[in-house]
Amino acid sequence: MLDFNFHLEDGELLGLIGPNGAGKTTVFNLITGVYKPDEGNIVFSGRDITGLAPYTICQKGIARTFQNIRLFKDISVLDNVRIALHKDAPYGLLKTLLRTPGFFRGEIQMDKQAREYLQIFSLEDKADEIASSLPYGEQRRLEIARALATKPTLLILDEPAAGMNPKETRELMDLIRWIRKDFGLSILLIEHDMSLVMGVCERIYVLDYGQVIAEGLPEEIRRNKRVIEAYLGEEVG
Amino acid sequence: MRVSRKLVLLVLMLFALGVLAGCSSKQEGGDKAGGDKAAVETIPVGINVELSGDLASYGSNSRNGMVLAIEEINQAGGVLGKELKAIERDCQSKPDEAMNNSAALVGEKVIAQLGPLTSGAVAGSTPVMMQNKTPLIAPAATAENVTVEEKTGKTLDYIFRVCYLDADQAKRMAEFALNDLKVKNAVIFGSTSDDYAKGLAKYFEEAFIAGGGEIVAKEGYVNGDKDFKATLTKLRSKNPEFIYVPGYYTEVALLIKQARDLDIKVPIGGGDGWDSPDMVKVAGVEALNNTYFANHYSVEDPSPTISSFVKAYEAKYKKLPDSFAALGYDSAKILAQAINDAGEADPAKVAQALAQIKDFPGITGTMSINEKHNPVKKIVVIEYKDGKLVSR
Amino acid sequence: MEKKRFVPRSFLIEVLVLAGIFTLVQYLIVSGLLNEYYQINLSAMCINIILAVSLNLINGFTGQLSLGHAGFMAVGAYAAVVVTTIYSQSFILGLLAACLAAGLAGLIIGVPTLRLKGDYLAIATLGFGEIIRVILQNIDFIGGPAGILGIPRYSTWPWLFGLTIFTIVIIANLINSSYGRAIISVREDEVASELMGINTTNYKVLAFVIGALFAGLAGALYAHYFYIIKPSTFNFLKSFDILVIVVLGGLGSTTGAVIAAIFVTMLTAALQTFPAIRMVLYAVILVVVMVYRPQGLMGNKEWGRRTFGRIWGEKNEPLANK
Amino acid sequence: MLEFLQQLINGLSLGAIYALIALGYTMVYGIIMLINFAHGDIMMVGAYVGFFSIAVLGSNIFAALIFAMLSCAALGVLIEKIAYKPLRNSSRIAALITAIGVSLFLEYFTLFLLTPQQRVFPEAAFPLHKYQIGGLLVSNKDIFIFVLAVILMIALQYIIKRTRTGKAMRAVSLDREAAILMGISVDRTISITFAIGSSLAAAAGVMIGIYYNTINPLMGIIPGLKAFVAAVLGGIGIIPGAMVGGFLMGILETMVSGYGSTLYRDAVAFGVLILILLVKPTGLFGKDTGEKV
Repeated sequence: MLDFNFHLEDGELLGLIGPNGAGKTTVFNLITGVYKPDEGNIVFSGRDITGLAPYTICQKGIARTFQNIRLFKDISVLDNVRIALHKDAPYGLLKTLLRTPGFFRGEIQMDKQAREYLQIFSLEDKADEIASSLPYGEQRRLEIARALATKPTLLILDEPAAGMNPKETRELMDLIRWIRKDFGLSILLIEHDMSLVMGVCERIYVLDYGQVIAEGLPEEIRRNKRVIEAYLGEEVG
Repeated sequence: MRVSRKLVLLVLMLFALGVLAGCSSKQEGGDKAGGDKAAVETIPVGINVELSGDLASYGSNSRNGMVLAIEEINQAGGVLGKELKAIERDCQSKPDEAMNNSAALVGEKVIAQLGPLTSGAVAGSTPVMMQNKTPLIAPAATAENVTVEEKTGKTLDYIFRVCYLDADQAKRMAEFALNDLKVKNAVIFGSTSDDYAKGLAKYFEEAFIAGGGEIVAKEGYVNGDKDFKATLTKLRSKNPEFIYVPGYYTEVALLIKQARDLDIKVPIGGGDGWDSPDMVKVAGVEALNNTYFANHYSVEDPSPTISSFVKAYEAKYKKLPDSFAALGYDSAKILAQAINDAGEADPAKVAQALAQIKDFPGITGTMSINEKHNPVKKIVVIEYKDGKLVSR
Repeated sequence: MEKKRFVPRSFLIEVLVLAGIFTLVQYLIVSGLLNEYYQINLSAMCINIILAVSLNLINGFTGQLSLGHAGFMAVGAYAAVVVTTIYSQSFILGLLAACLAAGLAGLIIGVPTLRLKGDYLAIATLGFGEIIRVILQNIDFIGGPAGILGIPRYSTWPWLFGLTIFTIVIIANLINSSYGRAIISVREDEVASELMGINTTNYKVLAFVIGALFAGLAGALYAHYFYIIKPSTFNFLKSFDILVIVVLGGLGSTTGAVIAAIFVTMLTAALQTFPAIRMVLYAVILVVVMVYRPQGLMGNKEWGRRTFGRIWGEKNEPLANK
Repeated sequence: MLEFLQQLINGLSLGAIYALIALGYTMVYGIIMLINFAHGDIMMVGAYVGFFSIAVLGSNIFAALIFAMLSCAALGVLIEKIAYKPLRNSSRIAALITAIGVSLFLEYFTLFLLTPQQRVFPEAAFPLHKYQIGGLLVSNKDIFIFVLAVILMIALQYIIKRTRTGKAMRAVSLDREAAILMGISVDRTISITFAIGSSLAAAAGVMIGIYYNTINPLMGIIPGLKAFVAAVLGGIGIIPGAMVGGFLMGILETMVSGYGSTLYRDAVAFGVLILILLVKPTGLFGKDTGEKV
């Protein structure tokens, strides 16, 4: 259903847009290993990651958020982030069961790291709250914090601004730019909110019926006829 | 939602109340024999049998026999001028529960424990009874090692039984098949999920081969099975002259019926697990012709002791007693005699008296307790003939 | 952040309380004040606690519905008894054999079946439990359906109490760690967990093996307390009994599992005085508790976190769950 | 060959009973995702109702069958209202434990009320006739059970595919929220599902009574478990899956007893189930929907 070809430069902030059902989320699912492509390859940092299990792909440096938030609902905000830190857990199973001093050092270290991530997203005060009790916008931010905690080199954001008000969206835009600079990573973004995409993305792919119909700088996309027909027409026009 | 939850509670409470009411009224009925004269001193007797779980139907029959015996004893003036008081527990067909119950019963200072039925559950109770020097009378535990220590073969001082051993009844049946029915080969098709039937199968095979016969096939079923046709179809092709079916009547009756349905006409034999009025009802008169089983007694025996027992049991429980009921009855009666012999209600003394019992006239035969605490008594072979039990 | 003490005061208090309980009971047993009946129920309580806490790791924390716990208990019981009774080795060797055998069985069963989800996993584990029972029933070396009799009673109060605490501590230690959080994330959202770099299959198997291992331990203790084991003791209804304890206590609450194990053991003992309607009352109580408290007695909350979770002094922080 | 065909006949009769029980399991599961462990015990109650209406009221076999089906339909609805409905929004495992509770209640309340003794179905209610067809033995009971099972299954298929009620059931099973929006009464649909499922179980109970002659309060446990396995084998929640699973289970068990050993029959049944699940994790007819991300 998808015939798709695109690339992403190191440190780039790339946008992916397209009308509903264009296959944007499917692209994300293919990259992160949730679905396996029928043919073709996915190459990341020079290595073929096609068909790998999602957790391996994550360990190789790709992290994502979800269109319909998928937090670990019944546990604390802090634990949500700490789970993302687990792949680099600083102690082994034996130390865990025996509670050696190394375990406590590791726990303190993880705790500190997790709180740092929360701080970035101004969630440090909510560390002990249950994830599902947060307001919507904060849940979105927590999801990004969690994804960031896996220390990715590529961060994939699936409609991060969905359900946010304009003010929150503006703050999010600043945050995304800042994250990219500060953590030195590439970001791939799916978004409906045009102002966000046009505002932060350096390059944009437009997807329709599983095909790339346009590619270029935000300005070029804005003027592209096919794009306007397929998608922007109603909204911008 | 709230309303429906309240409804739930209401309905459940009603159920619980109904059950409790039913139960207490039942107990009243049960205790009547002793209840009228509350002032009379009582001797507590523990009944620890299978009232739930796989063996519930056998356990409850045995319990009925015990309770009937205790009532009769009390009506006849009790023992040593005191009445026997039954304390019932359900061992759920599990060894650990049997043990737990024994501990509770010993805590209530029972003079002895009657039950459980199966050898496994008795083995669970045994250590507690031994430690507390309180006798246990097993009505129907037929395995070899019930009354002796597993490793040393030493007789256990406080464990007794009133039934014969599996080895003896299997041997009796093997000899009967070889000598009376004059068969030369046999197949064994018994339950493999309980030790009782498995033991019988083993002993039968040994005795049958020792007597010059040949076992042409061995098959098994699992307790609770209802369909035996697959295996019977297979056995039919072996053309056996005799089929030995060790197991309980719940399965055996169906098995015989299905065998006859499949036109297997050869004689079929088994052990005391067969004994039940249900055999004829389930298998049918015709199917049961040419079947034989070793048993403790015959419910149609005309002797006055047996017929009065059968009548009393039928009057109280509206059904005929099976072997388990008779053995339960005997275990309570033999206990009463031992208490009388001992002259005082002391568990250890009663155990000594039990070991000395000679020629006790039980429903299941006249028995004497031997040095291994097993009863020495006759084993009858019963033939089903047109729905009637004929002793052979 | 406050610098933690290596041995905080709360830990010392817990150790004192536990030691106190232990000594008191030990005194009552030695002096003969606690009769056989109470001793049996106390022992059954310890065994039930181990079973419930270990099943809770699989069903409550990992969120994988397993209905085959009695099977692992059986493997442990038989392994231990073969070592101690048939080969006359020491109890410690028997316990080790039990854990090893049950853990191995957990691994062999867990690896293929844990790919299944929900009810399919439930029926597959139930099936394996029954297969274990049927196999045991057909091995004459270990007594077939009659089982093994004359097992020495090695499970004394110090063993039972010690190993119960050991089980709770180990499982609480596991849960309150990064590994435990990984295990809980599988329950919360398997897909998200996988995408956060967690090899969910590994953690499911890990929890399953540890759960099985402790079930085996409980089996060994059971066998060496009740003198006799037979395959029919470990049928699927036994697995249901353990599951009932876990759900009554509250899935994902070790405290709940412990409390429910104590409660159910006492309830069963108390109901014995009504032999005829024991099971009816038990069923009614079960339904009423579930209808009124479907989340179990404890939900997924914990009590006495200080008591067990941080035997070597853990800092004050919320558990992985509420 | 002749023996094989004979075994096949044995297997089909057994399978018909499993299939009928499995259908109820699957219907209930399909609609509220509950493994109704009490289902086997509803079958037991059906067998007892059938027994009493023949033995006490002296009705004929068909009247007994219908009476049993109606009573169990009512019982099923009652159980759902009392025990399962309050838990509809709770965790599924809580509902599962409740089902176990209901199952224990039915077993032991019957045991308390009617004693643990087995009852014997009066032979006269359905006298046996044997037919010899080319060396094969077939009885009128075999034929009766098989034909009745097939008729009931066809009737069920008709109800589900062709009637309004059936459409409502399918709608609720697919998406309860959407069904409510479409104006379907979910409560009513669930009640009907329980009624139909339970009455099928009752039919199976009466059949067991006729076929095997004896019934007892704990008779529902093992066939219930086997039927559940059959339902999972076919893909739980899927009606044709339950039928095929039931027959498959019956034939499998018969063949293992006939050509292998009864001792390992249950182990083989579960073994086959596990193998099938490993190859096809949602059963033979199950659709692997996969999770939406």
